[in-house]
Amino acid sequence: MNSSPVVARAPQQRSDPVSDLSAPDDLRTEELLITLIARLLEGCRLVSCGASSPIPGGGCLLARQQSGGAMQVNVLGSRVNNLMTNGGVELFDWAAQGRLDAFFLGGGQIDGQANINLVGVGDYPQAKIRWPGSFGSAYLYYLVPRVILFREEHTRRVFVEKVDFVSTPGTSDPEVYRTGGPHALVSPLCQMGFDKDRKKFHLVSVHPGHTVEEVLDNTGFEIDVPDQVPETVLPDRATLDIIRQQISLEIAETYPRFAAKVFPDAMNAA
Amino acid sequence: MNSSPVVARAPQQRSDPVSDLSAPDDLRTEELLITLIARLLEGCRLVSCGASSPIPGGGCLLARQQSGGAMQVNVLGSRVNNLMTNGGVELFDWAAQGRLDAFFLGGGQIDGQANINLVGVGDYPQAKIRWPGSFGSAYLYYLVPRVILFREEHTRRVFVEKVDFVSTPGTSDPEVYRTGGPHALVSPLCQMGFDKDRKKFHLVSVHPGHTVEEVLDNTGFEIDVPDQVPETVLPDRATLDIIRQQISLEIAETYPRFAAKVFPDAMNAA
Amino acid sequence: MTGLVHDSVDSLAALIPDGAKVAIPADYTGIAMGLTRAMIRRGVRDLYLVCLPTCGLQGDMLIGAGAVKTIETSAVTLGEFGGAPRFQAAVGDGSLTIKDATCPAIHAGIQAGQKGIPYMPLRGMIGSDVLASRDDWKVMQNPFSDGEDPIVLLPAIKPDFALIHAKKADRHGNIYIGLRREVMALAGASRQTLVTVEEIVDGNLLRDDATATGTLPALYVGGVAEAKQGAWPLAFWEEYATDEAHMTSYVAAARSPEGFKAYLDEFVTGGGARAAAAE
Amino acid sequence: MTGLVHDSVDSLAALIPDGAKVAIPADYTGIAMGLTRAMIRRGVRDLYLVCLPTCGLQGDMLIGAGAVKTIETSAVTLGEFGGAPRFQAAVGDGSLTIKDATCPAIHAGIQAGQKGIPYMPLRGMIGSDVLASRDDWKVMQNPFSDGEDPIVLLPAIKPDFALIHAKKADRHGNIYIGLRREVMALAGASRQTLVTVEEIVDGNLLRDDATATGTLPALYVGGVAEAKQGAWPLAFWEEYATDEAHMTSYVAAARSPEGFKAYLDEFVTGGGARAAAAE
Repeated sequence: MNSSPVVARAPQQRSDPVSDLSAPDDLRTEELLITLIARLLEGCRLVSCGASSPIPGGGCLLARQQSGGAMQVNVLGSRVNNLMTNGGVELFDWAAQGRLDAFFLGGGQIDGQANINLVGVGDYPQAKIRWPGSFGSAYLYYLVPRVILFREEHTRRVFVEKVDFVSTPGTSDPEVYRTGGPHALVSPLCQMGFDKDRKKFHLVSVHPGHTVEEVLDNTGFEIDVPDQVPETVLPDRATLDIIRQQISLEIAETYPRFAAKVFPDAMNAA
Repeated sequence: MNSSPVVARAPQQRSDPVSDLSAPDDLRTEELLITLIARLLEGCRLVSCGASSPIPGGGCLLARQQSGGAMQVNVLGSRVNNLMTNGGVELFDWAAQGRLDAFFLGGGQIDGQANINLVGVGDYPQAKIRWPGSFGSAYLYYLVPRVILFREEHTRRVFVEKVDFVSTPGTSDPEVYRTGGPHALVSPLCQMGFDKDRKKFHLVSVHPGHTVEEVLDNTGFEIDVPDQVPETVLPDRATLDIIRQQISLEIAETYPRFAAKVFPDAMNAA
Repeated sequence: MTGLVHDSVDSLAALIPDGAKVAIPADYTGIAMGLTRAMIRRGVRDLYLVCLPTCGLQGDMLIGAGAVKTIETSAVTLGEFGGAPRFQAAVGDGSLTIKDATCPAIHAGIQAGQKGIPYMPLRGMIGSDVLASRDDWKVMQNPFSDGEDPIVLLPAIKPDFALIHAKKADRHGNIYIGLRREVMALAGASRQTLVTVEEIVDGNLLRDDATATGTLPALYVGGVAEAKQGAWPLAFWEEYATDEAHMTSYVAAARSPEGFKAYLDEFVTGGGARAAAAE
Repeated sequence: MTGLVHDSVDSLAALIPDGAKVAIPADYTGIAMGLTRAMIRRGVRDLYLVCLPTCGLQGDMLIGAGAVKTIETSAVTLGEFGGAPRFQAAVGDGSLTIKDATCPAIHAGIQAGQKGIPYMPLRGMIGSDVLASRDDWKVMQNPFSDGEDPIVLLPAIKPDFALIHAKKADRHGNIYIGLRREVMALAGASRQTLVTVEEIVDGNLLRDDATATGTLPALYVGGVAEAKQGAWPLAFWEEYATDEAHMTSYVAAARSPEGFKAYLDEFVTGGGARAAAAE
């Protein structure tokens, strides 16, 4: 199923995506983020999202739809899109086997060296603010080639100069076995890439309606900014239709509240 | 089910078991060996026999019957008496967990220090005679408290002074982690025990119809022989009835050829 | 096995002594909440709680009730209901010892327990503060590598008890765990597994291939009790959903020690109608 | 996954290059004998054969056909039909390199492969000639022990291919393995798993809980082909029994190289009616 039954894909429309949108507020941020994530997953054979990840989940499902059957997607918490039959450890075994091509990590704090903190603010262990914990980050970040950093909040509170606790480091010394790491950072403002040799993020594109200055103002660490920063390419009409008419229903199985909020029309129709 | 529905158990008959047998040839060697093995398993919570082990399997099933529900039995190759739902490794995991109380090992050669050879005769690896291989012996012998050595052939070819290849050693140096080892040796001639400090077998009893001299003549290693060697206590009538009427059918599921040979009456009746 | 079936969750809870090392699974596996309430009723103390690999309401309630001395976990969270309030408070005031981990490290420790090996090597973790905070983990050179190749070694985790909720058990003590295969490792590593089930059924789950494939054999089980809706207020497999209203009220109550105590009075220890109805 | 279903076992066999490291399970797991005959027809050479943890007819035939350079196994046996004649002959004349092991050591090596860790420690083996004969295994002090405590370290086994026969597959490439859980480890450790099945079915085995619990997901699978009676002449699960007459005739034939060659001509390579009928 490489095309939607409703509207055929029309790649040539990509060059002028905005013209496909009937109105500026037609595109929701969640839909844009799902689109960006799907693009970052292109060429993957097996991807998984973690718990509490509706937007990454949507991105995975869209990427699968666009892969023409070449990509397999595991949505943690889904029954329909579950590929795990060997218990909770299987996801981690995939990673070490080299089978898991992409995963997603968030973080209470992410710093300029792509270090991630999921544990808390203040002195460890008696943190001032204590978050749930590191989950699988201190492992998957090392072993999954494309780890996509994703937060729905782009502020200096999240993107800090230096994390208070390194749940998992962005880079490692050469003697450390590491086949994976940060591949991109996606936020409601922009998309960044990461240069592991320079240990530094760089701006890839800024979403329409936002500016480089806004990104820099809200980022607590230094990033490389090219002379020309492209505007993020929006999803074309066909992609948006697929998201709304198909991915919306698929993600609703695991995230009904999210789907009801973001895709009220699709949910009401279903 | 601590008693047979056909004949109630009568422990007091044990003191004079032979009188319960209608004729000397009424008791088959296989039945005696099953009885001996079951006695050696008394008090175990979980036991298993290995592949190609009809007599140990019968002994396990009899021991379970006599345990009144306290013993669980895994018969490798059986569907009805299978307790493994985690693949072939589970038996070995039980052993290391300390859950497996007894197991059985044979051997092309067994020597006076209870070393076992399942690999071959002559120089390794180009053996003159090559047997299948060591199976799980080089592990289970270390971890299962009651390993019962069992062979249906009692000759100097089997019971040698020194094995040609140590598939698994009878004893280990004190620094080696070892919670298990040889508990008894059962053959068609006799039952032996093993003293791990002296690294030596001793005669426990000789089966009726056989002599200490016969045992020594057919054993290639030196054994300790007490002044008085008891005659092996035969199964009482009730036990024999259970073996013939119940255990025979249970073991036939996995070993139909064995059952047909040893329990033709029960098989014909079933 | 005979004698594994208990009449009540309180009878199961009585098996767990103070100071026990108790392993609990993540919410998706099936959480024995009824048994957890019974443990709080009995007043169990000083538990070493191992979460495979995370926990939620179960851990928060045990911590709030003062039952936990040490917790080893990769996360404590109430998911979409937010952070775990009693956990956060206990970490903040230093009354709880926390051993932060990462999910696959706890899986590996439990698998080492299951395999009866003293430790298991695992990739990742090097350079993280998770590793830096764990003086019970070691980093050693991989002896099979020619070059420099450090790897983390995780000691086996061997709990006294694993606590799970499952769909059904037979009277022999065999437990249907279905797709929740992590229970096999948890049970293998633990001295015994205490289980609550939605239903106790006739027959033998091991005899039928269709059920045997998803069955934890009784040989791992220390006791089982029927507890209908035994994961309430949490979701259980595809069987029932989270009681969202209850969870919301829990989160509100558990923000303060007083609110949490009132919650326990009402739903766990009070002996009132609602506490009784909970089991 | 699309495109995993092949038309024939010969098409599957074509995926296996000379020199591949190929893992095969013990007879109780389900042996892809049809695929094995196709491999012999194609003339595969220099295989490194890993048996989890033992093998029988499959290994003996591959060895007899000259397809195996090295075998790593805990045993090769035809069970109640006796020793494996071509294996014994190849060991005796030195044409086969044998790496003798013990069952749980091969399981541990495969599990290390499955977990993507470089090695796994395991108890036992110390003082045995099995260990003494393996220069690829190491003995190291347990770093978590205060006293002297040597333990064997087994390197991960990572086969290129695992070959199994199973009951059914769906068209997505999901495989029903039921109680044969060792397949999960074997498939996880191997780059890809090639599967023959009694039947290819409609639908998706992962969608229904009753089948999902015993299903190897397609993500491990490199190819699947229908092969009815695909384990013949071996028994397969509870589905069918060993062809005892055939096994007896095999053992008689395989005692000599000439007899074995005549057997291959008749049942595998000859292209005659009986060879064709075998697939």
